[in-house]
Amino acid sequence: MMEWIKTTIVPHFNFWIYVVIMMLGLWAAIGKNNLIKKLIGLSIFQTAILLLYVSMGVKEGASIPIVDETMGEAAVDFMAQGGGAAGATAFPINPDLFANPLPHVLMLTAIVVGVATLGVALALCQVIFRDFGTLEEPEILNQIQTIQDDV
Amino acid sequence: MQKLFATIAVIITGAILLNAVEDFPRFGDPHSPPNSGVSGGSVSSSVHYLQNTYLDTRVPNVVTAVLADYRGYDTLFETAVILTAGIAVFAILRVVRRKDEEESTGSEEKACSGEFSTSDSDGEGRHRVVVGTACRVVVPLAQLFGFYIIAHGHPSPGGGFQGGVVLGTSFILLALAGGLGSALGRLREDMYLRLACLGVFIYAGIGLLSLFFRRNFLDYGALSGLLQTGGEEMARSHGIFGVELGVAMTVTSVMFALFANLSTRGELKGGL
Amino acid sequence: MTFEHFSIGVGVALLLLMIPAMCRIVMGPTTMDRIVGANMVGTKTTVLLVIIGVIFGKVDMFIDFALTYALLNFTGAIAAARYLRHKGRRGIVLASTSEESVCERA
Amino acid sequence: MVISFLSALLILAGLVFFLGAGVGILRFPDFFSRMHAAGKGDTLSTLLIIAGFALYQMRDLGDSEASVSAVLVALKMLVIIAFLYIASATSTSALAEAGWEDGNDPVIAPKHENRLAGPPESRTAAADLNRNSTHDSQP
Repeated sequence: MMEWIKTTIVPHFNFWIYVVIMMLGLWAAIGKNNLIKKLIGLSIFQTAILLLYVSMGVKEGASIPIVDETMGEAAVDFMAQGGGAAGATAFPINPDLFANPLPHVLMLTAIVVGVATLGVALALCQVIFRDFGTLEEPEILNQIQTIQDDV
Repeated sequence: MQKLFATIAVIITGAILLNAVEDFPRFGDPHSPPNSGVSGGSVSSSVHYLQNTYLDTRVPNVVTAVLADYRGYDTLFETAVILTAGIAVFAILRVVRRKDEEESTGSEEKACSGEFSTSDSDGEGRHRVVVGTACRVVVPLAQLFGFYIIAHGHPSPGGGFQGGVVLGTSFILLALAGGLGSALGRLREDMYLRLACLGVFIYAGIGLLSLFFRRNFLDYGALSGLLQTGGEEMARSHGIFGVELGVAMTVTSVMFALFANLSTRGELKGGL
Repeated sequence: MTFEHFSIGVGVALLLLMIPAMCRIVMGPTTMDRIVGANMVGTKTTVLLVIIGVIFGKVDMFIDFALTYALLNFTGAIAAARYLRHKGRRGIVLASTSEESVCERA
Repeated sequence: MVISFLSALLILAGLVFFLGAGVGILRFPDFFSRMHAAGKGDTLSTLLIIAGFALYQMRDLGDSEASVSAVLVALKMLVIIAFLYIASATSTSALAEAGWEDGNDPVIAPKHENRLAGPPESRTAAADLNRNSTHDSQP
């Protein structure tokens, strides 16, 4: 058992945590009746995905992906002296010192877009509450059924 | 019944996901495929970004450069999505009254306008004194800080999205402190709708400008002749800054629009 | 012992000391108790961001995160307070609810 | 060296105050006293810890190379301190007000019962809520 934990969970502990968080969100999105609680579940799900992406870009011993000015100037000098012909792999900036910037970029936009879409969802919930007087899904379905029966 | 179904679905999905976890790279592995590319294949694009960003754009912050230059299309349409969300909330929630209805209740409206000072008589002003006084100090500092974040997207973590959120938060704080009317007095509704559209317009306009110089859409290097920068790298740097300004405008106004519409059910009166 | 090790120790101590606030969030009898606990955790996160900056050796950049986080935390606390004030049950609130009804009629 | 020691002392003092706030938020009987512990202890400990780190940034002020950026970083930390000094107190005030209007009642022990161990049957419902703290305060 301990061996299994050591070989299976410990190297991938972050993914285990994200799967647990993601499933919590999924459970809330399926199992709850209140629309706002469903939205909270979707938000938790989204947060798990953001964490998953960002953790993919983590490198041991690396810092935030901002190239120091001095290092950048050295790179420019290097390229000016004909280093560029050797190709990008001969470049003096060591990529192991900086975290992977790509997941940061993707998640930066995803967070803001997530907030905007959450705002739209909340607006829809407010309109539903104004029209039906409730946010519980079965009651809304009941009311819709009654209206349809009347027609 | 529903909860049972949810539990079964969650357990099955979780088991499938956990089964796949073993194939993922170790946490913090510097040579995992997303970080350095597959072995034997081409080098990962992130390594390319890290090594070439300063040469191409003279921007030390790789995230800003990738966001606004290498992946400029992506960010342009993300900004468009945010604008669309703002318009959608406006279309869903906003209640527009006719003018004669407004006039018939014009006398009562004054009580709801919520000026910064203690104008209303029913104890509401007394409640806002502490928060209002503190926010009178905090809000200008927050706005200054928001502009700082936008302007310092190049050498430090920051940029349009983050600065826009901080600026939008400052307007939300104004609305919380002195009533929504106080914030709407500073940033009127027609103004923030225009500002949101202007942000996307600036972004797409900078892209179109480079089309006029017979280059690709959003290729800011084409602007070097126009900006007199004496090199395409600095032109890209300035182009990134202009784009960030557009993003910040859109994000600021959409954040405030979301708060104003959601907190008042589209009435834009009263509220929190 | 260098100052970096000391900073890591302080960060771990802060994380451990956040547990009482987390307990208050979980078991707080009223909503306001939970919000107070969340506010406390948020304030400590500001400090934790500064500590992470010291550990990474890039304090000048992490300070911006810390300040932004403090601002958002403050706004969240004020928004929660103002939102729950309207759901209140005390007499003072009657004035503001009457004002709300005036606004709804308007 | 002295400055490092001083900043470590400030940080440890902040941790002690934060421990007090944590104990307070767990153990106090009603919302307002918990608010009191959270508001005061939290603010002071945050200020002390950040002041300690700001002091640590100034440790090699003599070097002309590093001093400008170090002073700038320390000034930024002072900005955080000033902001938290205003914001924490304000949010505490707003939350306490909202808690009062939300219907939280302060737990008030009846007269002569606070320190003196009165007969248990004379306790009111308010004192029963106070059970956690009364057994602390009894001599």
